[in-house]
Amino acid sequence: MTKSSTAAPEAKGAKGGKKKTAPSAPKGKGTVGTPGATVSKELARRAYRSMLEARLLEEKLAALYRSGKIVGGVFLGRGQEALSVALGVHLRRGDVYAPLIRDQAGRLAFGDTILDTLRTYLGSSLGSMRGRDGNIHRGRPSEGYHAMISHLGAMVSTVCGGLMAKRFRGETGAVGATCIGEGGTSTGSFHEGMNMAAVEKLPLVVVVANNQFSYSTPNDRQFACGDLMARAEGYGVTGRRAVGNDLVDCLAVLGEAVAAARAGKGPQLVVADLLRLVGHGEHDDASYIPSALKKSPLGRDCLEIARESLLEHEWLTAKEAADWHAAVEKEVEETASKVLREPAPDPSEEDWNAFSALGRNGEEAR
Amino acid sequence: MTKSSTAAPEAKGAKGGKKKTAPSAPKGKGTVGTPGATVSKELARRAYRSMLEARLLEEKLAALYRSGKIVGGVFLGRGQEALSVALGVHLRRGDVYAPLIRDQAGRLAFGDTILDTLRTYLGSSLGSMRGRDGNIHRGRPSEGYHAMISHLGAMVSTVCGGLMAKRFRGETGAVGATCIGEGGTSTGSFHEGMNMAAVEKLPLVVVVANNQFSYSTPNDRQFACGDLMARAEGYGVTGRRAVGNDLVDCLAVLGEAVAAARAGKGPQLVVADLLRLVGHGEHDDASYIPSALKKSPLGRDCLEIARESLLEHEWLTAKEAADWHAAVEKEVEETASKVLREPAPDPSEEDWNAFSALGRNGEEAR
Amino acid sequence: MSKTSITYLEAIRLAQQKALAEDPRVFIYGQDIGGFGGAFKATKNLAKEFPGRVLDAPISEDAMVGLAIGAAVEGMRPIVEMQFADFSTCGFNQIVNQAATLHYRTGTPCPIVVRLPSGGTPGSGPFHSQSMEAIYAHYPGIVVMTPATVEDAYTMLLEAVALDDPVIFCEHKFLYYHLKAEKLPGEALPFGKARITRPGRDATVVAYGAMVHEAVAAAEELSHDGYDIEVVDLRTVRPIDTDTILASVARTGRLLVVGESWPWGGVAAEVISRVATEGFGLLDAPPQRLNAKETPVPYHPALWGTHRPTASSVANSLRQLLEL
Amino acid sequence: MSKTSITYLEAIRLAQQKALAEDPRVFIYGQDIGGFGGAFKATKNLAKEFPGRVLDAPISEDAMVGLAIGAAVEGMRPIVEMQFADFSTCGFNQIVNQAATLHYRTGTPCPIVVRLPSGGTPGSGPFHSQSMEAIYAHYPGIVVMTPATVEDAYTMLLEAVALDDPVIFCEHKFLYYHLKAEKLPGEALPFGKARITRPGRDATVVAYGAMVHEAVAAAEELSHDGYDIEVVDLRTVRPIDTDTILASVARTGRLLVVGESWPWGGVAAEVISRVATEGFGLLDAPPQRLNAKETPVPYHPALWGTHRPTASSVANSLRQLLEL
Ligand SMILES: Cc1ncc(C[n+]2csc(CCOP(=O)(O)OP(=O)(O)O)c2C)c(N)n1
Ligand SMILES: Cc1ncc(C[n+]2csc(CCOP(=O)(O)OP(=O)(O)O)c2C)c(N)n1
Ligand SMILES: [Mg+2]
Ligand SMILES: [Mg+2]
Repeated sequence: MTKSSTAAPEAKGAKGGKKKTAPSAPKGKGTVGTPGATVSKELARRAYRSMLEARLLEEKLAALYRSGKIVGGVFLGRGQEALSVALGVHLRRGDVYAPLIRDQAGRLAFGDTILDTLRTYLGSSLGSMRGRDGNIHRGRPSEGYHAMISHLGAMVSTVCGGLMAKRFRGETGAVGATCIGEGGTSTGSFHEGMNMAAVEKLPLVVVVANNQFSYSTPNDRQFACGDLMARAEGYGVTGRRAVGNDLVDCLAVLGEAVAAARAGKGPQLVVADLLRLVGHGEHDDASYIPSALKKSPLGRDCLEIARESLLEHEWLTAKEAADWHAAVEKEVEETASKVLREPAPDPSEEDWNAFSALGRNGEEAR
Repeated sequence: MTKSSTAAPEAKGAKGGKKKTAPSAPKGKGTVGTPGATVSKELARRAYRSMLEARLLEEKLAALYRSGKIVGGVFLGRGQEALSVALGVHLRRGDVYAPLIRDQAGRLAFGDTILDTLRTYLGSSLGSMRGRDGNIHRGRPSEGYHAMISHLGAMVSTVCGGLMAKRFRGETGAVGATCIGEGGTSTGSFHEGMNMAAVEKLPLVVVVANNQFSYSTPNDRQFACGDLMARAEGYGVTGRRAVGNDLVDCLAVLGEAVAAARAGKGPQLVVADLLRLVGHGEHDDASYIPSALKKSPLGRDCLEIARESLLEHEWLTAKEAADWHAAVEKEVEETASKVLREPAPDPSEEDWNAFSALGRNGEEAR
Repeated sequence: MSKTSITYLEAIRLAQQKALAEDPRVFIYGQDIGGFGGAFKATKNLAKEFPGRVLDAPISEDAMVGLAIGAAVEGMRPIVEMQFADFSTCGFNQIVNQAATLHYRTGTPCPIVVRLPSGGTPGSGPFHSQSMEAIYAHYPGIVVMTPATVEDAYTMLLEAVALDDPVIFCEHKFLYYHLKAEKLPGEALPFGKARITRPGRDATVVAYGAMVHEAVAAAEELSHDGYDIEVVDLRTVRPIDTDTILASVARTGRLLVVGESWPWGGVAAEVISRVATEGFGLLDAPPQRLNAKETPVPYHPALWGTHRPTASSVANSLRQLLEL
Repeated sequence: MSKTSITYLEAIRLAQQKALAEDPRVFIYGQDIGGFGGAFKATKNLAKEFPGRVLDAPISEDAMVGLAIGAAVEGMRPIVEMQFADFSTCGFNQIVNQAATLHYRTGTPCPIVVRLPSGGTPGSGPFHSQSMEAIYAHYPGIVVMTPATVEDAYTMLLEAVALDDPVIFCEHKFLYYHLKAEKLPGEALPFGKARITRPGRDATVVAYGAMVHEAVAAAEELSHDGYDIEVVDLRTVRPIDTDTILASVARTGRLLVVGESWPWGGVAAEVISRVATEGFGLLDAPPQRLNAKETPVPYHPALWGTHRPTASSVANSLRQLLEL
């Protein structure tokens, strides 16, 4: 990574200089990074591994969808793994994380598993969602891993709440984090949540994955400011820019953002341009994305860029890369076969009770 | 008005230079104004007259409230008449206007009357709201004068809709306008409406009356950006600043904003600092507003400043000012006595039907 | 089915096409409805056919409805497409507080149509399966339509556009592709009129939307046992055609109401409440209702199939009702 | 009344004070509730007494509820004050789609309380008078409380805070100042249990919130004609204590349900539907309901007084019911 792709200054509402869209060609060895943030070999390897897992797992999900094994929507993060993982890998136990649609990589880095992902998609009764909810709507909220609702923007304030709870208890050092697409920034919920986080000066990191389209809708029908970084100043939060398909840059920028939040510097808004290399969902061929855009630097596959970076930095050998690929592929395949044999939820065993306190049939006061 | 209080440049998301809070001492004669906007004697006189009407009418409303004649809330705009009227007076027939809580002056300038205001507050069956809704929730939507709902922020997108209708019909030259308090900018509705207006590049003028408090809540609990002008860039709209209690400045800045919108330059966000010189409603003594703030330039009464300006510009004589005062006072008193004798709505004559198309009892399909 | 048969979804598209063609006041606003033709393709090609009148909206349901209201005030006839009914919760305030109250408060009508792709399909889960008719029908001033047939999807959407009141148009996603008709109708039942979908004399099943088909299938099943079940399709759930329901109950003496949504305060509760208060003497047995189970709509198809009423659970309820 | 008597509003304040004092997990979040003590003073002095635990929120109902949910997930017991029930429409999505579904989906409970200053008062108009209990009660996973007495306002709010489920707490503004009690109760009825406010044998009136007092007044009026009317106060409208209602109808044979909100799918519809399906044989006459008229809540006191059920309209309905 060259110095010119350095993250935005930490000043509130920083303009972040000119847009960073072209992936930088990483150079040099050992630890690299922008001032205030370093990317270690260790971190980069962990991140790359999660990206690889996400990619291969999602390819399997797509195959399961095509073969009719997964019923319902399949929404993949292909092309967005670098940005997603860079957030997840910087979080730790005790943090609050609400990933969104395209965050398979971040989820795995945060501690979700290939097993539970498959269980949730396939509706296994052994999964964390027990067939009650599926696909991207999964999590373990009591472990700081929120299960998103579909309504975009809603998770911003929810994460704020988790952080408020920690503040009330006098716990320090935790951060909260969530992602959103550029389309999701048009929701009232996003706005209210960002503003609230800023008022409370919460240690919140919000990553905007600007993949140029919200479903089929291009950015010129979604917002008019040209650059969503301009929103940071209006909320009174720190804005930073990352190169969305460059893992090393994402790791550096997210590292800074998470560190700043942890250090009590208030909410951090990270904006990154990228492209999803897949349809909105697996039912969608994304024919509305112009091929010129796909061929532009934005369309370069972040997984390839990451592998090249790691090889160049000598943080990973070609042999390791191949071994990892094979190992992950094997794990995904084996896990899928296992989960496909697991029991579906049995309607007659369900308690059909939405209440927590009121027990089975407890809704009726007796 | 001095040149130094010149409105913000028209560039998108203009920062508008340093905050303009101290009312400028108007100087000179004839037409004054910032480049691109002029304030004529005629306009200033009309505006002042509406301010005076609003002030005296609202004093009467407060008295009627205290004597128990008005039941329900009374929310006054004292101290905010200059900003409010400056918007109303620049609008014309065919424009779309959705005033908010503190816009008595703007309403009168736009064409609302003392008579209908009193009828609405007193619930007269002859008023435009026929006792069905009251106080600030009045309007004549079919005449471009929207009747606000209480939910803050909701009117921004509604006005957008009116402007879209005109665009669909190929009508040009009309603008839409609404006001909001700084507290109302925290709503999701405000955000969605502003963003939508920007995407559609609508001729919308939104005035933020930053009176430092939303009910009792001070700005540091409402937003963190320090200056709401910073939001303009994030929406991709033009930002302008006005001195909230200086009529001549408000007229100049709103004149520019309305003209720019009419000329197709897209949404205009005007931010003005001021103070309400009265409680949130007449039930509230506003004891939470520090007296130092009340005594600061922000606390100077816009009506007095306006009168001084007009006298200094020789746009109004002291005799005229006194005559106007007496005439308006008389009109308000006489209208109130008249309306107090008007019939209340008769429940037995109501059709108790919320539907437009379905007629009395029409809800039941027969 | 012939190759040229028209699906429920296509009927909705064609109704919009006709509305756009015949009335310059009509425009459509919603996410991804322009060039893309909508998440379900209910507006396919319409943006091309009617340039500038089928517009992509940002992800801003509140403002989408607000915009429609403002345009309606100025004389337009907007149709808003929610991507899923479930997301209309984000436009809820504008619908119930601005659209529903506008005419009563100001005398200005608010002719907007909000299309809600509604109801469950397998694997769609808690946030892409909801039926929200009861929520909107609670509010005076809102018309709520729930077409169950291809023909009704077509004629009722045109009716909705023509109506001077805000209409929540609950089109059922489960019927989008399954349901087909040979041609579009020239005529329609009057606004707000229920239909006797299947005449019978032993019991009345009142249903709407996708549940009409479950009810008809259940009636068929019971016909093998010699029972003759009448099925009433409400078509609109606000207003409710109480007269047709009462006349049916007068004939059969027994009533089962089926709703895909939750029981508390749903359409079934409202219908039973009306029949109990206005037609008590017509009932030979306690009226019954069958609704979704009392949880969010589950993701797994096996759970979903149990959560919602089906032909077989309707048939069970009917058998019980016939023995009461 | 003694000078030291406690109002319904003060009971709500005292319950919050007790909750804050006894449970460090409790905090309160809402507009103007800190130093100012709230639009109705329901949190007066609490910010001073419990520093940092009674916080002013921005005008962001959606985010207010979202914050409460996130805090609840992390083990807190948030109370959210809506400035008026009517503004909860702006937090609707978080309440019905996130709070209501959280436990079912994830197994994590969502113990939040959302306080809704509800119901009509003269001159408050369409947007400061609403009763939204039926809207929230439709959704499985949400408890809806509607206290009608000072004692219940106190004990039920404490109960709400203790409960592991999201609670919509509909406190009635009309009762805030009018209703007084000498002291706070040590004991409370069990959760979800209805109360026989006034025993009787000729007819049952089921009511809740402010309508309980109109029903009692109507019963008094009818006692002069020799009728003995039983009044049942639901206390919570979700769950509904169907057993107590059925037992009452078993005694009286006649049922009138009164709701301040609109009829379509309201509490009255739900109660009548339950009694008709489960207690049909107990009824000697068709059950009846009395609700608000079918328009937004009007501003003028004369219209408002006719829009809502009152002692005299309840008495009229009862007279009709007794003649059926
Ligand atoms: C409030 C709301 N409205 C509509 C939708 C339907 N929807 C799901 S994803 C999506 C597009 C999201 O675009 P963006 O935020 O840019 O994320 P991306 O899919 O590009 O990653 C839409 C409209 C939703 N989930 N929530
Ligand atoms: C969505 C919504 N929430 C709450 C309220 C209650 N409310 C009415 S006025 C007000 C304060 C408004 O403050 P601001 O926008 O700054 O306007 P100001 O009163 O200062 O003119 C509040 C909270 C409301 N009207 N709408
Ligand atoms: Mg996107
Ligand atoms: Mg203010």
